[in-house]
Amino acid sequence: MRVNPTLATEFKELGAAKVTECFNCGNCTAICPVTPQNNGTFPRRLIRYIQLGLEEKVLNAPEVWLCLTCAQCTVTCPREAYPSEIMVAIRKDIIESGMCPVHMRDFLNNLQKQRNPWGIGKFKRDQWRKKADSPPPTVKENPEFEWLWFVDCAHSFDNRNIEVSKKIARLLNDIELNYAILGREEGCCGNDARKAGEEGLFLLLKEENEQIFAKYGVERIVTASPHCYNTFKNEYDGYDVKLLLEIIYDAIKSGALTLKHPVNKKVTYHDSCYLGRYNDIYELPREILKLIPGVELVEMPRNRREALCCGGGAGFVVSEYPGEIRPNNLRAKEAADTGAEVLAVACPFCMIMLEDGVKVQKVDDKIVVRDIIELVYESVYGPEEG
Amino acid sequence: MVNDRIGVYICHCGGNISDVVDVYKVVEAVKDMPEVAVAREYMFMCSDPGQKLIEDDIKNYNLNGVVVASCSPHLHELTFRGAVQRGGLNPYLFEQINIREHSAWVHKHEPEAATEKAIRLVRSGIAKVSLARELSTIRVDMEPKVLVVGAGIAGIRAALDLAKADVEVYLVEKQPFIGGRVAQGYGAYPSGRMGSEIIKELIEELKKEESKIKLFTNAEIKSLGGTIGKFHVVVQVNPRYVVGNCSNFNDAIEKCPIEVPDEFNYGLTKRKAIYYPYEGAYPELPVIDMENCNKCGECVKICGGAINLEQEAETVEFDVSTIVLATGFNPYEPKEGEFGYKQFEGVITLPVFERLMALSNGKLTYNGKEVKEIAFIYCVGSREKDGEHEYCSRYCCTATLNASLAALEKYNDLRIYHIYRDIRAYGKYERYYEEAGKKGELFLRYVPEEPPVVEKEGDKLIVKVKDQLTFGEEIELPVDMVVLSVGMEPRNEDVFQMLRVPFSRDGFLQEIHPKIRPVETAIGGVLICGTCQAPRDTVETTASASAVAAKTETYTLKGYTELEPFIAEVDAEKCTGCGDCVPECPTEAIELKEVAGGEKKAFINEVLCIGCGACGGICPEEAINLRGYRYDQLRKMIDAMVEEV
Amino acid sequence: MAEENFKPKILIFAAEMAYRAADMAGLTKSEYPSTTYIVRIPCASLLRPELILYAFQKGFDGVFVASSGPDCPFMGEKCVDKTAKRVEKAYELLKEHGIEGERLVLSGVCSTCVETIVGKTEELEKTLEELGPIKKS
Amino acid sequence: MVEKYDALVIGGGVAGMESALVLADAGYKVLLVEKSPSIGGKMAELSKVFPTTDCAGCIISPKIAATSKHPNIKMMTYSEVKEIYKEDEGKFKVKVLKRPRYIDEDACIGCQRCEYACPVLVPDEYNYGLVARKAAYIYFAMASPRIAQIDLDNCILCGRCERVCPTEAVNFLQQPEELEFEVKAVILATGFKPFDAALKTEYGYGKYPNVIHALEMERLLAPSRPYNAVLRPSDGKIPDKVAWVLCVGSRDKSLGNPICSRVCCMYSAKQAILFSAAQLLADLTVYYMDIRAFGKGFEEFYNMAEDMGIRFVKGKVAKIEETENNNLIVRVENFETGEIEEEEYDMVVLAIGLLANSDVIKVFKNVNVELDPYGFINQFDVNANPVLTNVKGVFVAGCASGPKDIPDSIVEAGAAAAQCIDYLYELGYKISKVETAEPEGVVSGK
Repeated sequence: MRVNPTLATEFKELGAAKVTECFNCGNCTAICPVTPQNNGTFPRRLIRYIQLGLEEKVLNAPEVWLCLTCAQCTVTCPREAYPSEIMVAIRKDIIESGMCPVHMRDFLNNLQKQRNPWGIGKFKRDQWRKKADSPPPTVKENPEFEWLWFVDCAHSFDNRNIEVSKKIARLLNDIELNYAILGREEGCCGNDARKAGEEGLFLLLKEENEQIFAKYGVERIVTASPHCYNTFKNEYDGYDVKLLLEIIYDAIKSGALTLKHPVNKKVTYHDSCYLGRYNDIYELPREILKLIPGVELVEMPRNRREALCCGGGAGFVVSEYPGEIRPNNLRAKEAADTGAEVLAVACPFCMIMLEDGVKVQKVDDKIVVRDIIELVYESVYGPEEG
Repeated sequence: MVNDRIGVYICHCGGNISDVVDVYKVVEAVKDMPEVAVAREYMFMCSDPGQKLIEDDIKNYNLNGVVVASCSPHLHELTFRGAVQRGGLNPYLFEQINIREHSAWVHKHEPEAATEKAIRLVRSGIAKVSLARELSTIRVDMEPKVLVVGAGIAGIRAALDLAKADVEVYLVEKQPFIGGRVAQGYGAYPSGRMGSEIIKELIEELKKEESKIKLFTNAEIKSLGGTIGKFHVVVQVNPRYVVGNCSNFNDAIEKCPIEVPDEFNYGLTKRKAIYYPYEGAYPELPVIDMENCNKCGECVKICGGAINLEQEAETVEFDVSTIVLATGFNPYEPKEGEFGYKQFEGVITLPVFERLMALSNGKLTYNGKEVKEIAFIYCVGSREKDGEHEYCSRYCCTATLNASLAALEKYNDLRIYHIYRDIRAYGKYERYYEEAGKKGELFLRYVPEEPPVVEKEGDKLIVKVKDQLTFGEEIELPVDMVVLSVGMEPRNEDVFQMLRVPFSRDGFLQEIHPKIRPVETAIGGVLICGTCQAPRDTVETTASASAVAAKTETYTLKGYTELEPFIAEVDAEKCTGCGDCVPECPTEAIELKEVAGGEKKAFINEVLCIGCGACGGICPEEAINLRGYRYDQLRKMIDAMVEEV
Repeated sequence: MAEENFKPKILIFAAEMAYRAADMAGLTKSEYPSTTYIVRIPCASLLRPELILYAFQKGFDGVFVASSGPDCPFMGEKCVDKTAKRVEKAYELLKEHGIEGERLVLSGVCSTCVETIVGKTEELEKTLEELGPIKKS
Repeated sequence: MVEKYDALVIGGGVAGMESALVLADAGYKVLLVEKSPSIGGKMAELSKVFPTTDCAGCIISPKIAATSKHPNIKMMTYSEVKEIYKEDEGKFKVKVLKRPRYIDEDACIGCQRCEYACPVLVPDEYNYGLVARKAAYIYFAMASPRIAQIDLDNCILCGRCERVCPTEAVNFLQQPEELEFEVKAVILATGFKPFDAALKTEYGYGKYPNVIHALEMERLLAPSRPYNAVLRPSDGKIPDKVAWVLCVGSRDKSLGNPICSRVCCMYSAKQAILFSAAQLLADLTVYYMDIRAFGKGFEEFYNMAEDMGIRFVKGKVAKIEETENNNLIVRVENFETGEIEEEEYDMVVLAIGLLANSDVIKVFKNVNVELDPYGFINQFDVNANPVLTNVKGVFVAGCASGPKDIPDSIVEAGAAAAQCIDYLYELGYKISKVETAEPEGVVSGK
């Protein structure tokens, strides 16, 4: 096999900026939670093929679709070569060559057509608002808003997460945050389109969002989704981005929210990849949980930097995962094994994936999945309302 | 002669000893021994009053020996020797007996047994001192004069450091110019500065110390004799044929009709028979290479009196107190056919590549052809487990990375491959490895069982590697040039033989101990630094050169060195001249010499003897004794220990 | 064979590092048989086989040559070989004189090797207790 | 009257002692300041040293003795340099804080009676908490000065030490003392800081009892070790399957240290060899990225380790997991097989790296000693004169300027002494030969 070093240069342009910095230590392969046991050299194998310029082998490697973009490899890579980003770059290359795998098509089509992963009609994006007792103001209702609450797809379309959205709205109203939502005009942040390799779609979504933000003069964005948070913070330019939990934490600290009702539960917290490994936010969710009276916080053996991914990133929240391993089921079991009654999450995708996992593992009689916001809400307003 | 007025002092050590050992009983048990003049116990012998007690007793009782039974001699031997000396007695007529660590503390549950043991130990001390003789340290004068062999970066650094501390240095270099391999190299890591620049700066410093550094270039050491403190050196200074200054040397060089391959550039260029190797070479006078000169006289026409084609070699003799060997290394010369070396055009070694870079501006060209793709093959002539060079040459990994990065910086669009075994860019040099990755240089790993193969295909060289990083697949690299990252080989210089310095297993010179005495050899007064000792880079080389200077200065600044008096002595009456002791000595301090009557006897060189006593142990006649540990003393100690209490 | 109350007398020739180890045994408050006597020597290669025999002839029941082993400050690893030769020769001498070879042991002892110096001495004491006292010549 | 010295050496490890000894032997007066209670440094903790496997104690103890007894060296232990002002070439004003030991140093004879009498047990830092020490204690057996100290943080003030002390050396009222000196030159020999193994969470140090770090292994292997064997912490069993994981906190940008620590490959091979020598049938594996056996005799040593049956596996260990019986599963991509290897071990040793320990630069009040990008003291003229710092009269030796093994540190310590001597000569502080009269202001060696 002859080498072709220009391939690495091409991949650098595709976003694998540090592909030649990889010194082939093998850490990424061995730390990857989904590396197939019998073909055990993913993702380094693909990185190596890029370095050598063996494009055929890169484009025909099904493993690249296994990557959850959980970034365990990236945060532990001794050379900071960002292996998970390299996987994304390979996906881009594959999709650009028109070879999008079947299982990813629905996800990407849905995004393309309806601007959400599930393909629900985009006009339904603001329907949840009508069900809310304390609905959020729209940008039209409150044109002088300071913060845009970017509600995100899951909190707009997924029923379980809509329960959370309603609570967020009440909390934000009660702390008198000057905010508004875009309503029907909201789009998708594009984080997972990008991670799935659809860079073109991502750029389209980004442009749309930027236009709409410009239209309403958006400068500051608050979002409850780590995926949106990550994209706005790291892939968009010029916005002041906050995580909803930061606003909530400040409100608790300033006394705007009072956690007066105890939540007497043993709780374990599942780190979201896009909060933790991507943005180094490990302690904030835990700090909030510790402030809730009655909560006993226990840790799963794999926590923080080492936490196992729920399996919902890069489109897998709707796409069929092509690997044998089911991370959400494993994680649900890990959570149940701690003896916790509540599995607290801080991400709407984790919510969907882990609720599923809890059911599949048949531990739903022992443990329930709840958003941290819901626990805060219960502590603020009492159990009957929570 | 027996010392029969010995003072014996038993220390309580504030209870540490006396809580277990009955010190009064010990005093009782020894005070009436025929050799003992006075025996006492005291609370703290090491205290000022304790020492004073000894000093006073020496005077009052006219003592001719002292035994102190207390803690370990490693703690207070020097203390008590001082007291004995202050009392007016030879400090070696003293023995410290350890009844704390060796009795009270290890037998604390058996006070009676511990006391009995203490008595026996004290008696053995008395026995030893009764036969002790006066000793004194051996003083060797050390004139501040040092010979430094080799004027590469190590020799220059050592010479400079010594000269700055007022040591007179004789710096002898075989080549007509100084600076060695660093001047020849390209950029030096980690400073990134040109080797020739670094040398130039050192030469400027050297010029300032001219009064103290006598530099001989084109010079060989003809003979070396003597021992530490006084080595006699004979140097032959070969003619340079350029004897004075001339402003037109450059014209003379131009006019010279002879052209030969320039060894400084590994034959990549030609030079004249009269030449400088490079801009700024030192000494500033050119040299005439008489092997190639046809004495046409063209240069003489231009420079006249500055050139003397009939100049003769000169001999210089001088004495020095120590010798510094800084003779450097040779780059490994690959065998014909080793990775295509001398088989295919375009296969060269790393040092040649560095010269090529120094000579190629704009484009990297070799034999008129532009070089765009280069493969570096590592560990050539190093890490051969069952081969000639088992050792790792240490500098080559970083030197290769450094050269490849320098090449990338100097020339556009180079494509670089590294075919390595382990990248040993140790310590902070890791950044070169990282940088190479950043720049897109590609690394392939081979195992020695399946080395890369170099083949020719059209105008390209093809390197085939079973790449361990690619799951053992064979990868083919089409390149224009293959650079062999060659290791360092030890040199074998005549001076090594003259001095009989030992070599280590790898063929480099052997230090006494890498940690305790890292720059000294088993031959007293002969020090080593730089790459004659082991493969090293410039940083480690200059550090070792300075360390050599420091070691030398510990002698020369004071003007003398003192050696322990515990050395071997030969009883000529008993010695039969069998010579068994000669090879037994680890420092070659014993020589058989003929004495009157034609008989041979062993002679000990007091300066070289380190006092191990191995010669005494092997002597069939008990003709050799170690001072301070004579066999009669040891036997009497044994007698004393077995005697009933 | 063993006699009542027999406490074997052991002579330790302690070279530089072994002597330090014996010091360290004291500092760490280790215990070993009290009828052991230490003679300090710089290097075990100094020992003449005859001197070892002499110790037995004078009444020592056992001799422990505690060399510095490869840590010898005088000659490093070369010490091991040289000392071994002396002790081998001593074994021959002992045999000639009808003294059991087990009474003589050799071991390299580094400066912090408390275990070695204590352990070997205890082992030798045990051996000697079984062999009984030496016959004085 | 401020005491004057020719040179101040900061750090009493192997490099600092060597620099001090060379200067003192040459006839200069040296002030040696060491933070910890004894000189000896990290080397005094080690078992045997590569590649000669000679015992660390055998090398360090004579050096400790020579340093403490040298008439030209004033040693201040348990003391810290607080301030240095460079007033001129050859003139540095130095403030040293001498911390109280609560023991009169001149009176203490090192008999350890206080130590035996003391009823308080605390983890012994010298042995990395593998065993306990008392609140009144001598730092370690070879310590010099051999002076006890009382750890007031743990002391219960029962007064037993005071009652048993034969020299009445115990003094609970002792105060910290600040002393001033004037020196002509300064050598920085402050060594390194070991990487905190707990920061690499994937390896479970501090969480899994049988994951230990290399300095702990050194203590377990040392002839003066706390137990008589290498025992695994969870159950005290002798492990027979042990793995060494290299590059823990070295060559790892994700842990903040991109550079290589130079010694870990070799000390791991050495530990494996020592372990194997005691337990011939043990199953030992070393996981590495590159084996960096670069020094004199190192490659041969590595070959010997391989020949002894120690398995060297190329592959960066990604994580370690614990089984129910406290065994450990090491997960790595094995480059020989191209597969992921999950191997179970009784014990795992983390080869922790050497980090910069350069706080000393803060004591320079009116000059700036520069650091390199990795936080080590910058070598100002690295190729031609590697022991110079950017400040004239301030020199650096040993690990203070970068990770280094013992032979390289010792050589550099000699070099620093040489440059220091040249500096003193340049300023006219020459050593006069002993025969001649002693000129004023110059110390001669006697």
